Amino acid sequence: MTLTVSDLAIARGGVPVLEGLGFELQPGKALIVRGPNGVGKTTLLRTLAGLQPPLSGTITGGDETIAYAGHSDGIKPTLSVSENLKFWASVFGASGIDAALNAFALTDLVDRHAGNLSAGQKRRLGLSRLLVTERPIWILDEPTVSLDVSAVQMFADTVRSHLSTGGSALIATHIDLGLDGDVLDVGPYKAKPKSLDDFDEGFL
Amino acid sequence: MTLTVSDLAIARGGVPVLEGLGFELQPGKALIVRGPNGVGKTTLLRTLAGLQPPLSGTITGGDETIAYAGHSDGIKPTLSVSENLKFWASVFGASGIDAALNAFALTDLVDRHAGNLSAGQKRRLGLSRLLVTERPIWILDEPTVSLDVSAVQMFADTVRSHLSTGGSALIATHIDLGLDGDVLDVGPYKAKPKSLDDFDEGFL
Amino acid sequence: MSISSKLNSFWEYANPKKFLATTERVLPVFWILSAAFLAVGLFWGFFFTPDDYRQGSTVKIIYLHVPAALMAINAWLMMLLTSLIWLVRRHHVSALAARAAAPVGAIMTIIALVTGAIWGQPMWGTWWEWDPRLTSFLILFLFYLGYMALWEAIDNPDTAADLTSVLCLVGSVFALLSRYAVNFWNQGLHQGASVMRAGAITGSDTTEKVSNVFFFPLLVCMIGFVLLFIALVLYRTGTEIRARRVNALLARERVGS
Amino acid sequence: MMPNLGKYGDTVLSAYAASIVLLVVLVAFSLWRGRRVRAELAKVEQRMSRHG
Amino acid sequence: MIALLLRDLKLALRAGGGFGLGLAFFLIVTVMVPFSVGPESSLLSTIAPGVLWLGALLACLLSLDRLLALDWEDGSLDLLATAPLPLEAVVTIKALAHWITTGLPLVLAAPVLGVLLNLSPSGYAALVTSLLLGTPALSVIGTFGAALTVGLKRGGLLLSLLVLPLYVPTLIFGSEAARRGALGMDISTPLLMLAGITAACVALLPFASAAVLRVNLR
Amino acid sequence: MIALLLRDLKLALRAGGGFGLGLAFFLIVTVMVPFSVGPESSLLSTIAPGVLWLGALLACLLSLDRLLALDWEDGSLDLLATAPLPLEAVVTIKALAHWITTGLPLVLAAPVLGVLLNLSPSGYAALVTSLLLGTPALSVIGTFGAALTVGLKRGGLLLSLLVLPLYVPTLIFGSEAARRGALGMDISTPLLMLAGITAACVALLPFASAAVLRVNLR
Ligand code: HEM
Ligand SMILES: Nc1ncnc2c1ncn2[C@@H]1O[C@H](COP(=O)(O)OP(=O)(O)OP(=O)(O)O)[C@@H](O)[C@H]1O
Ligand SMILES: Nc1ncnc2c1ncn2[C@@H]1O[C@H](COP(=O)(O)OP(=O)(O)OP(=O)(O)O)[C@@H](O)[C@H]1O
Ligand SMILES: [Mg+2]
Ligand SMILES: [Mg+2]
Repeated sequence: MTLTVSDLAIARGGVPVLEGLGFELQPGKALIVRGPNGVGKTTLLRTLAGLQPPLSGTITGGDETIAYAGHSDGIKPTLSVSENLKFWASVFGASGIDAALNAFALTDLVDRHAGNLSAGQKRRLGLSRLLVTERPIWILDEPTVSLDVSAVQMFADTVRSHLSTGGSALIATHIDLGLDGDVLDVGPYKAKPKSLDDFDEGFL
Repeated sequence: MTLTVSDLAIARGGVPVLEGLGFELQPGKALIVRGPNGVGKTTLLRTLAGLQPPLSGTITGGDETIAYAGHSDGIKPTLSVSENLKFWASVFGASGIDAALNAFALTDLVDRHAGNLSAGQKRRLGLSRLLVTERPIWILDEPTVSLDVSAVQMFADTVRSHLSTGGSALIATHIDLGLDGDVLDVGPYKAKPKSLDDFDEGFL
Repeated sequence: MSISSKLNSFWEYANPKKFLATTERVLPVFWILSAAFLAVGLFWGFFFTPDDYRQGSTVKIIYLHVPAALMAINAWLMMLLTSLIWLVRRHHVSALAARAAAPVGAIMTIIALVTGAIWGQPMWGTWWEWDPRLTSFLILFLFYLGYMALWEAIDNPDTAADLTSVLCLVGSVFALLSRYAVNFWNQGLHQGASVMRAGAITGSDTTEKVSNVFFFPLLVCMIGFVLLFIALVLYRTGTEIRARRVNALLARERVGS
Repeated sequence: MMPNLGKYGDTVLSAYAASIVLLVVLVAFSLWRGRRVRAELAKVEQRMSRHG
Repeated sequence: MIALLLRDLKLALRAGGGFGLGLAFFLIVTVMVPFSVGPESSLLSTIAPGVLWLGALLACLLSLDRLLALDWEDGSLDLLATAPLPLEAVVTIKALAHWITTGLPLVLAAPVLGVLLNLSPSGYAALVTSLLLGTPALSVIGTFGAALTVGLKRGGLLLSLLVLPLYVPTLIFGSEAARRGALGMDISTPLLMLAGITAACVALLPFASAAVLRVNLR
Repeated sequence: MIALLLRDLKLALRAGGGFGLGLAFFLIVTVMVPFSVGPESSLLSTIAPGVLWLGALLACLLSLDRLLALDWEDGSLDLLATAPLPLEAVVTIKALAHWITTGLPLVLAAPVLGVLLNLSPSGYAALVTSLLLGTPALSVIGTFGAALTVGLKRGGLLLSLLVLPLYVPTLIFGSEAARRGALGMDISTPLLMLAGITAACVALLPFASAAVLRVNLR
């Protein structure tokens, strides 16, 4: 599945933040989204994942092919690690959770209540969910927050093997993951304020 | 104020995680705490900040001299940036918030509701709180999460100027901040399990 | 032995290991004694006491109702005491004993309520009446419920012990306050306390007494209930200690990995 | 053997039945949980002493 | 879908006995009524059916608060929205889980609490039937309210404010049935209305709930 | 300390009208009573003082949920605990803010709602006085409950379970005073008791709340 975006404009809280964005994400490729704080990366990723509608422009190839992981992990503190993962596996109809547990070195923690994990352990659990979605396009918002060096390595390896099996990934991050992929700097696409006379349906 | 820690043992959820820790944090110095995910950095920092009691060992010079910043920022989404900051300033009896706003380039955002900030902007607001506490010892748990490169730079500069005025900082982080300070790797202090027969009051 | 050294040797039982070893030995005695007292008392009461001239055979309910009511209150008092010990001396066994006693006390409260309700049907013509004593028992039951729910809700055991102890303390004050409030609110139908009055035993008190025919089996039943309570609490405390150790070991195993 | 309980037979018997059931349930549950926890502890201790 | 139901039930069980707490609140409200209106048993038995219905409704209401809010806060809702489950199914299952953990226990407990309030013997059947028919509507309507307020901090009160008026018809017919039952009158009309309301709510509201949820997510 | 109070009041105002919501809940519960017990005005006026007290109490209860929980979730409590404010002061101020945003509006609204329930004319003064004396105790006790359950997800129901029994004495004396007032009887004894309870709670409970909060923070 190729995710194709053309002439996209997106808004947050009614205020346009990015406009004129276009790119293509092909199977086997990674695209790193960069840009300073507050430029609109999270907004872009949520739009691509279908969580919010774009202001204008088109996104094709998305929807049921996308696995999204945002700032929060959707982890239930009172369920154990394996229960958390099994739940998502059965929602997405995946076969098993073992591969996901192995990829993020969670096997020792399976019976632990997720609420008792440290920040990085929780994040690893959140990322392992991607593997049980069995979806080709990963859209990840700052996935490596609170991960230590070896966990970042695990993550990079996981992404690489995902790419090698024909998947693709769109990752917004501030740090260097050591993945080779195109970089999309969204800074230049910052929405320009319209002139004040232009008082249209959007009141802007 | 020098923060002196000797023979410290700490526990999380009743389970010892680190033991035999000892160090000294002198004015003007920074100490970087490192260690893999789940080793007990957050627990250590919370203990130093006085939020939880140590299992054993002593901490001197702490308490009313410490400003703590943890994983969450204590930001009220319905208050504006300046209202959030002013509140903390008046709790800590600080004089003004302008320096803090400048240090983290928040001046353009002062009237924005904090709930409408992006992840990195929120974090910057959380960090600017440190400046209005006017306390000498900063204890920071992964302060640079979600910050972009230039914001990390701002943060490092702020820490440096804090150190140069006789303050000190203890920072747990997984990334390289470019600060020169001692590194404390807590990995070697991982608590060793007691023998099984030793069935004491702690049930371990 | 001086008093203080006696006291010191008492606190030794606060060590979980010592507690387990000791209760292991004495528990059978308590189980057997409580079974014996209960069997004798209940049999005696049920089969070999006459009917009351006013209440007919319903008077036999007293052998369950009164001891249960007694234990319902005493269990809370015990929890109050052990909670205080935990807060002051931080002996884990003490907190766990309070936890172990709560369900026992709650069941005793239910028994008192149920037998009372069943008794009330023929005597007062209603299952339930908002009589002060009945009402305050209901409130006591609510306190038990809240106490147990709080224990269940918290997973850090020390935190749970601290919080439930403070709740027990504050709750005791409010339970007492409720008792007076309820009294003020409604004057009731329920029998006054007469078992515990000296006159009842000597038979010299003619106003309202429980005659010896009823009193002695009742006494046996009360002793039986007390013994059963002790046996249950000791046993359950042991269980709580072990459960706590299991959790601690598992947690350590996980952190170790 | 059964004493004559008169017209209140049901009342008395149901009170006894209810109370005794409650007591038995309490004791049985305590013993059951006690056994289970004891077995679990044995299992865990054994496993941990094997693995060091 | 079964996985979601099971997870929600498991969460309710784990979170400090979710099953019991709605019940406990019901018990407590019922107990507080005599304290506030006085202990005369004839007065109590007059208001008993109404009080029990109102108590059940409030117990339901109080547990709505976190029906969706927890899933929202930890990001689960975002993830569920991108999962291959229609959001309509998600909200229906959430409502069902809420009914099983809250509504059903209330129905079962109501007769016991009737005793405390001197409910007249003829009233028990009507009380239980009306609650059994009415509580599903309470859960479904409540889910709609929860979906409306999900993104708001301090949603609890706003939620009550929105939901309580929606509860009015259910309450009227439900307590009317219970009241008539206690007086030994015919209860078929209010029960029929109640059943109608419940059926309509269950069939239609999930679409509305899913729609507002979608709006709240963006 | 003033800063904290002002912030809490501001937050209550911002968060979708915190001031109004407790009130609205009170209104709605009061309105629902006639629906549930039937519309006879003599019955309503008998139960009016009790219903108003119970309604106020429930409105108070419902808003407790987030009294400390929000500050806990976003980390503010951690920061306040390390700030140069004693935790006792923090909980006292929280209780005060809760009373100003919830208790006080209830007191002011109660007479209006009394009209809806046919409260007898002699009852208004007693109702308002008893609420004025009693609601601070409700806020302080509620803060204790909130401190006990602050770390728990789905704390709302547990909180009610813990707090409602503690509310019993206040409710009894308060509604007794209101009831006696409506009947034209002497109300000095229950009012005195009520004042005593409130004074004791305000003086002592903050220490318990702070202690409990400290335990929960570690
Ligand atoms: C339904 C709830 C009831 C509760 C919670 C209850 C509670 C109590 C309590 C706590 C006691 C012990 C008081 C003491 O010894 O000082 C007691 C004793 C007693 N109760 Fe009840 N009661 C209830 C109903 C009834 C009914 C319906 C009757 C019979 C008409 C009854 C008859 C008695 C008698 C005869 C005693 C022994 C009093 C004495 O001589 O000390 N109770 N009850
Ligand atoms: N309530 C609890 N009960 C038992 N163990 C716990 C509990 N909470 C945390 N832990 C464990 O304690 C250890 C220390 O956690 P802590 O949060 O201090 O780690 P950390 O060094 O900050 O990790 P990270 O870099 O991922 O933030 C972890 O292994 C964690 O799983
Ligand atoms: N509800 C809102 N109303 C108005 N503006 C908003 C709202 N929410 C966010 N914003 C603004 O929209 C912009 C884009 O936010 P977004 O979260 O997408 O940034 P980001 O690129 O992900 O930043 P970060 O790297 O800090 O996570 C920010 O400037 C933010 O302040
Ligand atoms: Mg972002
Ligand atoms: Mg950490």
